[in-house]
Order: sequence, then C-alpha cells, then structure tokens
Amino acid sequence: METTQAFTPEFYTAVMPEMLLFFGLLALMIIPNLGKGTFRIRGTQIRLPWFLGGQRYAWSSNPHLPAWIATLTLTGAFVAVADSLRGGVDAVHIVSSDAESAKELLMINGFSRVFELIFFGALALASFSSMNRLRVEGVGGKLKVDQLYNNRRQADFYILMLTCGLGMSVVALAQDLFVLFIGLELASFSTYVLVAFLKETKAGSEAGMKYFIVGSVASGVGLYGLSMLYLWAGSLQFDVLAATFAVSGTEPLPLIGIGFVLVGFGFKVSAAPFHFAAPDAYAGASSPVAGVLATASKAMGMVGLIRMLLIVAAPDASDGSAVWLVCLGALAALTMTWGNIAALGSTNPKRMLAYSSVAHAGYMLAGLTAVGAWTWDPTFAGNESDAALMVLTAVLFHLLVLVAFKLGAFLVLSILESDGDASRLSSLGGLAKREPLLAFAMFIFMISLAGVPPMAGFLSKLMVIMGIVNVGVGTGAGGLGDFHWVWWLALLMVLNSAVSVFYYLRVAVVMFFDEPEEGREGPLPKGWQVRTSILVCVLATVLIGVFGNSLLEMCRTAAESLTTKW
Amino acid sequence: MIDPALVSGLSALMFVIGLGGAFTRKNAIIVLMCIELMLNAANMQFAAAAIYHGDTTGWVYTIFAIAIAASEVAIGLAIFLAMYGQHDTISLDDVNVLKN
Amino acid sequence: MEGTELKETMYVASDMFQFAPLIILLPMMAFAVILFLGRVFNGNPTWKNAVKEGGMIALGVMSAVLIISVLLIMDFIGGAGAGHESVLHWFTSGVWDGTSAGVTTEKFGFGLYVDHLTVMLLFVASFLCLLINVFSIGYMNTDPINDNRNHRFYAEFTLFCSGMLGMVLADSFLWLFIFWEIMGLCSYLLIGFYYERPSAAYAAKKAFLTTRIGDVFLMIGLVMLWDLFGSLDYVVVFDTANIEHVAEQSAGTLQWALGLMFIGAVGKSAQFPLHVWLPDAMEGPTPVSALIHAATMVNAGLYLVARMFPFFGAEALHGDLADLAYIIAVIGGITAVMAAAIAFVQIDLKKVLAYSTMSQLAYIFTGLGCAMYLANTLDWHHNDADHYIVIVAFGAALFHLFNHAMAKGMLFMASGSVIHEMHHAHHHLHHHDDHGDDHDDHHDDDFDAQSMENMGGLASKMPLTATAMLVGSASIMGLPLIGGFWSKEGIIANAWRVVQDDPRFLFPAMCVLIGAGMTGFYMSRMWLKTFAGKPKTEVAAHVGPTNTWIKTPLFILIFVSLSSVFFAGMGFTHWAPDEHYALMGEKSLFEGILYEMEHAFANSDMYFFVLTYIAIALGAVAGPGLAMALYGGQLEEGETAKPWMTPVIRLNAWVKGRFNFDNTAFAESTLAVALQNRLYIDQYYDMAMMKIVAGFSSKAAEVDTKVIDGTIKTIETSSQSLSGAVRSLTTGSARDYILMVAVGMLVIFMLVWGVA
Amino acid sequence: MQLVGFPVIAGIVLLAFVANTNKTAHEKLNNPIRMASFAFSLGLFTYTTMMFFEVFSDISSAGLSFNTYQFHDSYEWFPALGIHWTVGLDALSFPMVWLTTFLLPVTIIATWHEKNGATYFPTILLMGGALIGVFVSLDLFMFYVFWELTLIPMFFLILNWGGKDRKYASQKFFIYTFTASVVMLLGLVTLYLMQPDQIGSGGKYGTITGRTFDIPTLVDHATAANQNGWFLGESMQKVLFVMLMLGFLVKLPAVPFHTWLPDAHVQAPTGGSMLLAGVMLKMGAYGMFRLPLSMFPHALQHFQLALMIFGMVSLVWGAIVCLGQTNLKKMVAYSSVSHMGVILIGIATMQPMGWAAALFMMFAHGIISPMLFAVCGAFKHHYHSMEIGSMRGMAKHSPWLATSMMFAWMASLGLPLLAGFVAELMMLIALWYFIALEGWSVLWMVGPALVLALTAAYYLWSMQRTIFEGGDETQPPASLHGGPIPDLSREEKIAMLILAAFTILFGVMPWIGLDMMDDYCRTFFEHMISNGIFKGGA
Repeated sequence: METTQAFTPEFYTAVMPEMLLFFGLLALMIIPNLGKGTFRIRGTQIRLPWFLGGQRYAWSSNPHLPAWIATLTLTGAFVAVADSLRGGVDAVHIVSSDAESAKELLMINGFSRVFELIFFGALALASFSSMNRLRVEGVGGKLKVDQLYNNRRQADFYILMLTCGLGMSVVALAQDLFVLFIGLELASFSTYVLVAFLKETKAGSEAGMKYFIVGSVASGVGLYGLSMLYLWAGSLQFDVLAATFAVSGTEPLPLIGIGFVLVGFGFKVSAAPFHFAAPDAYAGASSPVAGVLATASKAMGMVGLIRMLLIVAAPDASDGSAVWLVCLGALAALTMTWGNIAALGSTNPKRMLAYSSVAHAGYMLAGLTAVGAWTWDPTFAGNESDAALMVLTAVLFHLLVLVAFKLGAFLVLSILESDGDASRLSSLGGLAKREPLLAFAMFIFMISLAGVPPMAGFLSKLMVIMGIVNVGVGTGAGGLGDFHWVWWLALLMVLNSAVSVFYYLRVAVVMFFDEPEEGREGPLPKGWQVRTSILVCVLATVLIGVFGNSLLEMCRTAAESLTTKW
Repeated sequence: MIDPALVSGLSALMFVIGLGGAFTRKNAIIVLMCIELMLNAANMQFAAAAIYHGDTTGWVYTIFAIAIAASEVAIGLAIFLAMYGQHDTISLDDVNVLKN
Repeated sequence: MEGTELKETMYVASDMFQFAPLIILLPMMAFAVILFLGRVFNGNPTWKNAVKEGGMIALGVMSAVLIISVLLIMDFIGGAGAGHESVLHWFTSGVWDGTSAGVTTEKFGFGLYVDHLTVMLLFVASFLCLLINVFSIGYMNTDPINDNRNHRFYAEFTLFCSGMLGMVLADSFLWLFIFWEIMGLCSYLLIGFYYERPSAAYAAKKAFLTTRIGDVFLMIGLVMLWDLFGSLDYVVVFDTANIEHVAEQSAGTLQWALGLMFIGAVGKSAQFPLHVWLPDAMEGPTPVSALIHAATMVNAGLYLVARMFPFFGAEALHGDLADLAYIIAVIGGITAVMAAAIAFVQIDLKKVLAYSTMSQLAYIFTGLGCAMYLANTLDWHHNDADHYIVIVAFGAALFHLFNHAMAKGMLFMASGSVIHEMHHAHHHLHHHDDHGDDHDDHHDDDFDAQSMENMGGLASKMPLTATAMLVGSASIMGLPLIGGFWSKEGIIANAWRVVQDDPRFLFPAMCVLIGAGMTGFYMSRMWLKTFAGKPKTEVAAHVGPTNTWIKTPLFILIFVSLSSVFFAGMGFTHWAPDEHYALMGEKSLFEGILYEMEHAFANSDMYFFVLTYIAIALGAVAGPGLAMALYGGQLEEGETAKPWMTPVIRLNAWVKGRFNFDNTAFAESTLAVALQNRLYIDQYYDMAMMKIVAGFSSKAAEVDTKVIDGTIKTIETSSQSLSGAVRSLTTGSARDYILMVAVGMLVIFMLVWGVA
Repeated sequence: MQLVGFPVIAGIVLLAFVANTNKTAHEKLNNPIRMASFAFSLGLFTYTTMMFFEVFSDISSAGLSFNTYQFHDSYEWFPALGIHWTVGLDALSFPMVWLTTFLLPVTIIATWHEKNGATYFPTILLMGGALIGVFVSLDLFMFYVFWELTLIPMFFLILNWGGKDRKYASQKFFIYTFTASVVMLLGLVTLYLMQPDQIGSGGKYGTITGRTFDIPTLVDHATAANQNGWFLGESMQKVLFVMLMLGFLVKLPAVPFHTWLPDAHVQAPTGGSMLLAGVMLKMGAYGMFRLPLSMFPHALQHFQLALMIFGMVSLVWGAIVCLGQTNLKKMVAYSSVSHMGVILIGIATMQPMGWAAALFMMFAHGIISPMLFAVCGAFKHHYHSMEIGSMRGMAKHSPWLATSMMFAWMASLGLPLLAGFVAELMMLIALWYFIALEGWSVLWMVGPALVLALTAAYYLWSMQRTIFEGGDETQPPASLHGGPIPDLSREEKIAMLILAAFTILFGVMPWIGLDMMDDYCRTFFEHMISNGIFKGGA
C-alpha cells in the first residue's frame, strides 16, 4: 500500500487509465476540428494557419474519426486497467496533502479497478459499435453515410462518452462521499445528454427530459442526504463516516441521511420505485446508450451503494445485522418482482430490457441485503467474512458479466434500429431468417439474462443465490424455520428467474418463428464494428460461463480489497 | 452569527418545498426551479454544517454544489428546448409518448 | 420366503426333454418366417398354390410339434414320469423384508414342467393344432376373400400354437401367464382377421378387453401368490413343506390369491360374468373359432384352475379353500344354464356352438369345483376310498375337458365346412353370371351363410360333415356311450356327491343336471335345423360336398370322439389327475370298459343309479325329443342320407309329426327376447363402458385441460394482466415519477427508522 | 467425457457449416450433414455398446459397490466454487447413456427426410450430447448445467420443426420445466452450502466457497451423517428432499405437474418427441435416484406415502385421461404420464425390486415410447391428421404402419415378452410385497389393477378406430385430398424394425439390462441397511 498526494508523478502513474481518458478527451476536442483555419494577426492581413476550424481536412472530417479516438482511448484505458489487475493491484491512496489532517480523496485498489473495467469495457463496446449506428435523423429513414454523420455531433457524442467514463471512474475511486458525488454528477450529466442525443425525435427529447428531471430530483435528494451526513459527522470521508456511524449510527440524522443517499443511488441502479424514468429513457435513447445505462451506469450506482452500505453503514458484528437490512430487503424484493412482472407484458424490446435490468438490480440488491445479515448466526460454521465476501464477489461478477449480455442485447437492437425501428417486438421478427448468427447471438444473450446454463448469466446468478443462501442457511440445523429470512429472497429470486424466462424466450420465439415485418425482409444494414462488438459479447457470455474461474477469482480478490475490516 | 440550527431548519423547509413542487407543478421550468431549490437547500445545509463544525470543507462543498447546480440548469434548459421543439409544450403531463 | 431354496431341477427323466423347447420354439419361429415370406412372396403363384401362403410351412411345423409331443408323452407314459427342467435364468431381483438382515435375492426363471396334466393338454393342443391346420388349408385357402393375407392367418396361428403349448409346458405360473397373454394377443389378432368389418374390430377389442379384466385379477393373484411363496415355480409352490408353511400363517390370503387367479380363468374360459366376448369372437375365421375359441385357448382357464389342485389337495390346507371351490362350482353352474338357455334361441350356427362351448366349459368348472371341494374336505391322503373319490372327481372334469376339446373342435370344423359350402353355393348361385371381380361385393349382399334359417336338409349333401356334427353333438349331449357321456356323467355324479356333504352345492348340482337336458335340446336343435328337414333356401339346396383338406380332420376326430369309451376304459379318469395310477395299470382295457359300463349304468349306489338315469333321460331323451318335435323333419324327396343318419332323421320326422306343437308363445315371451338379447348383459357392459368409463374419461380429459392445465394458463394470463397493471403505473408523466421517488423516499425513511 | 464432448462439438461444428448460408446452399448441405450426423451417432452407439461388453455385461465382475463408478474421471473446472467436471458411469447411469446413444441413430433414421436437415440433425446431436451429459456428470453443478442445457435444443426442435401450435408449446415446455428446475437449483445450492466450510483445504473444495459440488463426496458425507440421525438435520433434509423432488417430478412428469408434456409432445416433431419421451423424461427419475434417494434416505422414508400417492395419481389419472383423448399423440403422451407413475410407485415401495422395476421401466419405456411416437409421427406425416378415427382401415391401406402401430401399442400396454412387461410385473410384485409387509391397505392395488385394464382399453379402442374398420367402405381421410394412401417410407420401416427388435430383445432377455439394475438396487439397499440407515419397520 502506498500513499501519494495528488498531482505528483506517482499520482499520474497510479491514475494512468484516467489520464488516458483525459488526453483522449482533449484529442477528441481538438483533432476533429483540425482544418485549414487561419488566424489573422490583428491589424494585419497576415493569416497564420493555426489548423483549427475552417475547412477541415479530409481525414479530420472522417465521420469515423471521433469514434475511433474514443474507442481507442477507452480500449486503452480498459487494457491499462486489465493489465494492472493482473497479479493483483497494489492499493494506492491519494490524499490531499502530506499533512496529518489530509483528506483521503481517491483510492486505487482491486475493487475500484474491477469497476473501472466494467465502465471502460461497456463504454468502449458502445462507442465502437455506435461508430456507424448513430442515428441523427427521424425514425425510419435510411440515410447515406454522409448524411448520417454530422461530424461535429459525432464528436459531441464521443466526448460525452469519455466524460461519462471519467465521471464513473471518479466514482469508483472516490474515498470521499462528495468526491464520489461529483463524479456521479459528471457521469449523470453526460448520460442525460446522451439520452437526449436523439433530440430530433419526440421520443429522444422526451426521454432526455424525463431522465434528466427524475435524475436531478434523485441527485438533489442525494445531495441533501450528503449535507445531512456532513452536518452529523463533520466530514464526508468514508473512514470518518464509518467510524462515526459505529458510534452513533442509530441517531435519526445519519439514518435519514443514509436513506436520502440511498435514493440517489437507487435511481442510478434503477431500483423500484426509483426506476420509473429508466424504461422511458432506454426506449428513447439510442440502443448503445441504453446499453451503457443498463450496465456501466448501473455499476456506478452499485459502487455508491456498496460504499454507503458496506463501508459507512457496515453491519455491526455485535448486533448481527445492518440497520438498512429490512429496508434493502424490501427494496430488493419489490425491485426484482416489479421488474419481472412489468417486463412480462412489455412489447417493446427496449422497455423489456429496461425492466429486465430493473429485475437484475433487484437480484444484486438481494445480494447486498444478504451481506447486511451476514453475522446473524453466532454459531455460524464457516468464516463469517467468507459469507459476505462471497456475496460481494457475486455482485461484482454479476455486474461484470452483465456488460457482455445486457449490452450485447442492446447492440443487436441497435442494428435493428438502424434498419428502421426496434420499438416493437415484431421488429425482431424473422431475424433468424434475415441473419441467423445475429439471432443466435440474441438468443444467447436472452438465455444468459434468464440465467440458463452454461451462460455467464447463469453463473453470476448462481453466485448471487449461493451468496444469499450461504448467509441464509447459517448452520441450518433447525430446518427452514431456522433460516434467516434472506433465504426467502433467494427463493423469490429463483422464482423471478422462472418468470423472466417467459419474456426472454418470447424474444427467441419471435426471432425464430415469426415472419419479418412487412417490408423488412431484406438483409440488415451492414456494419462490421457493431457485429464485432456483438461477437465479443457472445464470446464473453459463453466463455465466461464455461471457463470463468479466473474471472471469479479476480472478483473475489477485488471484493477482499474493499475493506480490511472483514 | 445565525444559529446553524435555524439555517438547517430553513434548508429542510426549502427541501420540502422543492420536492413538493417538483411533483405538483406541470411546467418544466418551474420543476427545474424546484430542483434548484432542493440543491440550494443542500447548499444551505452544507453551509450550516460548516459553521457548526467549524470546518471549511463544507464551504468548498457548497461552492462545488453551486457549480453543479449551474451546469444542471444549463443541461436542463437545453433539453427542455429540444423537447419543446418536438412536443411544442413544456408541460410535463403532456409529454408522454413513452409510457407503460 | 422359501424362494431362495429353489429346487433347480427335479429330475429329467425323458430323453425327449431336451427337444421339448422345440415344441414352443418351432411355431414361434414359423410365425416370423411365415410373416416374412408372406411379405416377400405375396402374389407369387408358387407361394399361393404350393405353399398355400404359408399353410404348408405351418403344417410341417405342427407335424413336427405333434411328433415331438407324442414322443414326449410316450416317454412319460412309458415310465419316465413327471419331470422339470430349468431352461433359462430370466432375471433376479431383491426384496427387503424390513429387517436388518439385508436383501433377499429372488430368481425368476423359465423351465419346462411335465406331469399328467401337462401331458394330457399337450396332446390335446398339439393334436388339434395340427388337425385344424389341415382344415385351415381347406377352408382359408379356398376362399378368395382371404387371398394374399393367409400368411397373416398362418403366422398368427402358429404364434398361437406356440403360446398354447408354452403355457402347457411352462414350469411356473408366471410363464403360464406370459404364454396366456400371447394367446390372448393371437386371439385378438385372429378375431380381427377381417379387420375391415367393424363388427370384427369391435369383437376383437371386446375379447381382448374382457379377458384382460380377468387377466388383471390373475396378475394380482399371481403377485399375491408370489408374496406367499417367494416364487411362482410349480416346484416351489406345490412343495408340501412350503404349503404347510403358508397354511400356518396366511391360508386366507392364499384363498384370496387363488380366487383372483380364478377370475383370470373365468375371463379366459368365458364364464359368467366375463363371458360376453366369446359369442362375438365368432367373427374370426372358423378355424380360429375351432382352435382358439373352442378347443384350446378357452381351456387355458380350466388348466389354470386344474393347476391349483395341489393347493386344494394339500393336507395342510384342509378345509381352508372349500369356499373357493364352491364359488368355482357355482360360477360353472350359473354359466352352464345361462349359456345353454341363450343357445336355445340362437340361429347362427357358430353362435350356438359358442354358447355350447361356454356351457360345456362351465360343466368342467363345476366338475373342478366339486373335485377341489372334495380334495379339500376329504381326508384323501390317508383314506383310500376318499382318495379314489377325489381322483375320479378330478379326472371326470379333466376327461370332459379332453372330450369337449375334441368334440367341439370337430363341431366347429364341421360347421365351418357347412358355412364354407353355403358360401360357395351362394356364390355360385348368385354370381356365376357375373364375370371378373365379383369377390369385392362379397359382403354387400345380406345373405347370411351362417344362419341356420338358411340351411336345412344338408345331411344328404354333406354326409361326412353331417356325421361329424352328429357324433360331436352326441358327445356334447352325453348320449350314452359316446364321447362326453362318460365325463359328463362323472361331473353330474360328483356334483351330487358333494351335495351329500355340503347342501350348498345343491345349486350347482341342479344347474348341471338341468343343463344336461338343455344341452340335449340345443345341440339337437342345431343338428336338426341344419341337416334334417327340407332346405329352407335355394342356396341350401345347391350345397355340394366339401374338399379333402376339410374332410380329413373331421374323419379323424369322429373316431377320436367315438373311442372315448376306450379312454375311459384305460382309466383315463384316474390317470389324468394322479401320478399314482398308470394307464391300464390295474385293469385291462376290456375290464376297464366293463367296469366303467357297470359303474355308469348299474351303479350299486341307488342315489347314483337314479341320478344317472335322470341325467340320461334329460340329456338323451327329453332334450332331443323336444327339439325333434319342433325342428327338422324328413329330407327332400329323393335325397338320402347315409344309413347311420337315416334312423335319426326318421325318428325326427316321426316325433315331429306326432308331438309337434306351436312354440310361438314361448318364442315371443319376454324370456325368449331376453335370451335373444343375451340377457342384456352385453348391453349393460357396453353401456357401462361407453357411458361410465368413456364418459368419465372424457370428463377427466376435460378436467385435465380446463382445471389442471387451466391453472397454469390462469397463472399465465393473470400474470400478464398483472403486468399490465404494474406497467400502467408508469404513466408517462415525469411528475408521477418524481412522486414515486418521493414516496419511495418516505418508505425507505420509515423502514430504516422503524428498524433502528 | 468424450461421450458428451463429441456430440456437442460435432453438433456445433455442423451447425457452423450452415450458419449464414442461403437456402440453396442449405439444401445442398442437407445430405452430407445428415450422413455425418448419422455416422457420428452410430459411432457413439458402437462406443457405448463396446462399453457394455467390456464392463457392464457382467456386472459382478465390474464389482461396483455403492457410490463407485466406472470410467471415473475428473477435471478441474471452477476450482473457485469446487466445481469439477467429474464423470463416471455406474449401473444406474449406464443404461440411460446407452439408451441415448441408441436412440440417436434411430431417431435420425426415423426422421431421415425431416426438412431443413442441415440444421435439424446437428440439433439432434446437441440434444444427445446434453442428455448424455446429464447422465454421466457426477458433479452437481455440471449435472444442473446439462439438465438445463437439454432444454435449448429441445426448444428449437419444437419451435422450428413442430406442429401448428409449436410457438406456444415450446415456450410452455421451456418455462414450465425451467421453473421447476430453478427451485431444484435452490435446493442444490442450499445443499451445497449446508456442507461445513472447508475453505483452504483445496482439492475438491472451492477456493472461494469452501464447499464441493462433487456428488460422490456428498453421498459419502450423507451416508456418514445418516447413520447417526439425519444428514443436515431432520427438517432440513425434508425441505431439501421436497425441493429436489419438485424439479424431478415436473420433469418426470407426475400429475399434477404434467400438463406441459401433452402440449410439448403434440407439437414436437417426431424426432423431438422420440428423444423427449425416450430419454428426457427419464432424467427426472434418474435425478431422483442420483440425488435425493442417495442422500436423503430418511426423508424418502418419511415421504414414502406422498410419493406413493403421486405415483398412483399419475398412473391412474394418466390412464383415465388417455381414454378420453381424441388426438393420437396426446393419448400417447398421457400414456407416458401413466407409465411414469409406475416408476414413482416402484420407488415408493422401498424395495430393491420396486427400484429395479423403476429402472427397467425407465429403460423399457425409453425404447417403447420412441416407437410410439415414431408411429404417431408417421401417422401425422402421411395422413396429415392426428385425430383418432380420421383414418380407418389402416391395415389395408398401410400395412406397415398398422403393424408398427399395433406392435408399439401392444408393447406399451405391457404384453409379455415385450420390454415393458417385466417392469410392470416387478412393480406389482414389489408393491404387493410392500403392502403385505407393512400392512398397508389392499386398496392400493386397485390403482394398478384399474390401470392395467384401462391401458388395454385406450390402446385397443384407438386401434379399433385406426387400424381396423373401414377398408373397402371407408374412404381415406379428407386431408389426403384424394391422393394415394401412403405407407411407411423405407427409412421409417428400418427405424421401426430396429425399435421393435430391441423391444423384443429386452422383453425376452430382460437380464441383459436388468442384471445390472438389479445389482445396483440391491447394492444400494445392502449399503443402506448395513449402515443402519434403512431400519426395519420404518
């Protein structure tokens, strides 16, 4: 473990991926604007070329350029993170000064790195695949490439992607609740705009508006909760908060504060009843963006939840369980059931995926609930922290693999979107005839979402269930009556999985059984980038499901690095 | 020096007004204003807490929060403009193409 | 139980034993071969004319079977005695008696078992199978309707023979049952031989189902028996020590087991109340009726009951099984009278014979029941006189089985001959002008070649057939000295003997006695309506003689039936049931015949003396007399019957002239109508089947889709509507979303607050 | 290992060939892919048959005691979770594996001309691979993975090649069985986590979880614990027993969880039905033997009555509903329900003989029911109708089909010397032995007795209305539009002959399969009794 101040050489080494992102951002702002722009020296007729603006060069006006920059940047960041994850991460603390009273700002360890892996991975795939998929005009029209790409707006899109990634990574690294909040807002603002990016459509602008308004309210509530916590503890440092909480955690002020903060994060993970804007946002946003919302953005919310619930309001070993146990349990049950029930009848594939993403949030919340109960049984046979670590591992793993099949599903929809429309179930009709491999990929994503072996989704869901059950059974000597009630969350979870098969399978049936919609029998639009991304997702889904052991162990290490208290 | 508790109480009032307004008003701009009210409530709370704890960090938080609020307004207005362009209204109830 | 101490082999006394499996295997292979060749060569002229579409193959096989059987039987009679040999280890399995002793291994094997009973039935079966095979060639291959499907007939025929012979030779009740079912299958297939006729399809199903009901009970009985003995092998279950062991603990259960097995026999032998299938089974080709539904398969039930004799005869079970014996006798009694009564009004030649079969089998059941009762209640192991009584009672029943099989086989073949020629004549008469494909409308005309109302006066036209019919009828009726007389008298006498011990037996005894008179009536009626009098239709007047294939078996069987007296004289009735008596062991043939004569006609016991003459008076005088008064008459002018039939016809004409009366009143009475409708039993069964079983099952199917599956569907639809309700909360208005956030905030607040 | 891997890989490779090809290329590929699939399945069949002759033909020399396996092999898979790709065969799983490999080529032959063969045959192979995987896996996780994996090819078989309502049926099939198996999964996970945490001990134990999914280890633990009380505690064992059984009962299926089966069968293509009825249903019974029966014997004894009731209800209700069916395939499907009742009753008797009966019933039904469905498929294929009575006098028009039908029907109704009889007989004997031993009511015999008669009734009745009657008078069904009346194709004939031959083979010589099953059951009981787990008078 090493400690370093901000803006020292060590700092730059430690935050290499973020720096990459930063420079990528700069490049993205400058490079597409390079042109034959000149600068007239005041009062003279001398025009000095300063290469910015004016008529752009052919290469700098290449519509693919911003996307390439963003993708390469994100991929680079991803690789950097992945590389640092190999063989374990040495934790690096970044503090504000070398004084004794210095505040800890960021911490780089396995836990945060895994989340960065999720963020960068999802964003990289999304930007790569939206390279030639980004629609700028009204629904349905097929435009020529020239028309399709308004270069400057392309650049905007990818700039937002990068700021989003930057904000998210701040969230993952933050050791101060307010720093975390800033990162969260940076990412949120980017996503608001990304959702509203299709502003030329009714749906796009409306989705942006809703997502913005509800998100703002949620973050307003969260910020207010922050202020209450600050009022109570005098600091928003996690370690300070945790220490204070252990002393006076049952006072009303921290409880209300935590409750409010929970609302803020609840919106990000789209937990019921804070999820309402999510289906609308997903439906209105372009599919890769929706995919980012469902994976990276959700993971970001989970970081906040984990930090808040497991670090700050950590379950008290003497008392046995956390104060938020019942609350989170209720939220989890409500969220997963609501999501699944709502998805059951949804005929818009994107809304369906949105609701399914709500359900998945519920599963992860159920996992966190179990952590809250992990010390309930004094005669617990195993190492108590093992139980908690197992759940945490499961949640991390689930978030990680979710990128593969949730984003993958959205990417498939994005192809259909550029074919015209993906807002009806029937637009998937006959996909198996139009492009069998694509249908097959979608099928893999669907059954992985449903949790059918041997896909990654099954393994992750199994891990979550195992985590919950592990906590729930305790010694289990007295049978069901002796179980902690979180065990019933596991039962609810498997039943919900069963319900969810219904709507996932319906997608498969439509793809393989139904005929294509009128006028959509022809081949799908070309685009190797998005197909490559989908292929990556399929491979990840299948291979992690079958050979995911090392990934599991990585998540375990990451979970262990969350806190030294366990 | 004002008693921080009073400030805190005012901020609570502002927060409630902001939240209440957010879901009772139809006009998007007013809702945005309500949200600003909520953020400002938090700011006041930060200020009050900074006084209470004698900790300057709270003031820093406030300044950051104001910056955030400002950018939020900018983004919000931009989105509302886009929405108005498509829906010809800024009444939240009338913008409901997406539902269920 | 004692199953572990299975005696693997008793002793193998005969050299022929090693060939015995061939008796079962040869026909079984013939089945496959004929079926296969038939598939390949159908339509080939050589196959059709020389091989008779498989008939010759079957004939060869059946001849071989008869030869092996006869050699085996001769070895047996020649002193080799009873034998048993395990052939096959079938499978093993374990049972756990609930103690910590562990699992007991139980073996199930197949072997051959030869004793007196086996030998007798083996002869009956293989002999009749061969004869009827010969008959079939004459009958089946000359009817164009059977062209190109006779191979099916012969295949199924040989499979049936295999089943029958297997059942006889099997060494355990299990394998008895297995072959029993194979016979059932063949019976089903052969009844449905003319599958295109709905009536045949219906009859086949009815036959299989009805016997299946009996089989279910049989199977459960066997299972119970297995539980008692730990095996179903004869050597185990008949072992005296084992029986003693069972008798001590669960004699009642044993009686139930045997009783359930008896229900199986009731089904197979078409006894009341499972008799309904047999008359309908006449839909099958006549050789099938002759073989399966008269001579062999229906005897399986009797064989099964006879096989149970060692239980009834066991000392340890003294008196324990008397009730079952009574039930057997009563079922026999009821069926004997009922079937005979229904036979009164039948006009279909084969149906009369079918009911006659039922009735005669019922006699044998009564005889067996009485013998069982005697064996169970008398102290026959130590008392020689009682021993004799038991043996003779049992022997009489078995002897009747033998006589009946021969006679009924012959009768059916004769009736087949008549029907065949009637067909032929009808065909000739009505279609000889048409050219070509007149076979197709074979069924279109409503001429019934089996109806006795269309016959009459055939005695002169088909002399051998008429003779066979006469001898057969006489044998069945129990006309003194001929065929069944010897056995039938024995059965009646034994029934009445039991009455002396147990008055309950008065009912079956009365039944068989009255039945004797009834038999006399309906058999005479049948013969007279068919062969005497004047032809009732033009067709009957044009009937010609039949072919050699058909004549040969008839000819042989006439002699077998007539020589019944020699069998009686040889001491068949003693030999058949008991190994202690040899054929002609004590008396020479002549002495034996004398002894039997004396025993029958001049019994020293007044009781039996009177009884005998009552029986003779009923069966040989009253019954036939009444029939003569009503039916038949002189032949057509110029037609002459063979000399041995002339007196019968003359007598008939005389009686008819002298005693004729108008029986319309009776014919139109409720009873007669009921009899014509088979006492409505079939209707009730059908109704029960269609209304209750089928009705209930279609209701059940509805419940299955509507309720059980409906629940699933309701879950599905209600979850869909729930989904709609849930999604309608997403109103589309951002204000509502904020409201929900606020509400959620409140809920979180309350939950956290409440817990803390 | 190879048994599973090869068909799956071969299936995928063959599917890859046809991916993204257009229609004409597709059709060109039909024949080579069919031949490849067939050759491959034949190879598998040869392989398992050789296994039989090498090891399982003489079970006593194989020397398998309880919880020991032949061809035992283990590979590390998810060491983090204690998951190992452990495979092995014993007398319980081998017959099922052999059956699967036997049915694969037969199914391919019987449906030689199925449309879109280029994708159809590899799907069949995949199906086979998944099924074999279920049977050879000795790891709970892998067991479950294959268990669910079977759903996918079957889903596609129904969806792509099924009947009119295939859309509904395929989803229902998938969701219904999936629902049950996730409950089972929860049971498995609970069972897994009820083991003491042995984290750090390595080996079979997971590095993260400290538990193992290894079935032999679990069974050993269970045996040790069951000797002195209840493994995992009394109420826990009961709960887990119920959860596992729920999954298996739905798969089996037992009434009232059976309604997915008729829909799936009626809509499934012939090949799908053959594998579904032939092997997939047996997965339920196999699972029972492998897991709850081996691990929770006390709970088994406790729930004996419930199992018996389930068995009886399935047996009787299935048969009654059969009689009320007008759809030929539906009737056959319900007859499967009825026959699965036999398996449950056999298990509920708690007799080695009853268990052997159940095992042999699984096997025999696995040969007979594919024939039943092959007949139904041919009927549908040739007459374009599934209604009983739509075609009469088949014996005249289509003698091959009629003969096959009669044979299959007779085999299914338990005609002696055909495969099904021995199992039924043993079940009856075991049931009565048990009733007499424990003093249960004789009325328990009423159900089987009734069903023996009912089974005959519905089969015979349906034959009366299809094979018989008609002939000259009745016209062929209207659905033929006056076209020629077809008979079985050459391939169908071959398939029927093979199935019939094996039905007879195992009917006449049941010991070929029964010896090892009997050995398994007796070893099982000896083991339980000698360890004091099965006690007298329980």
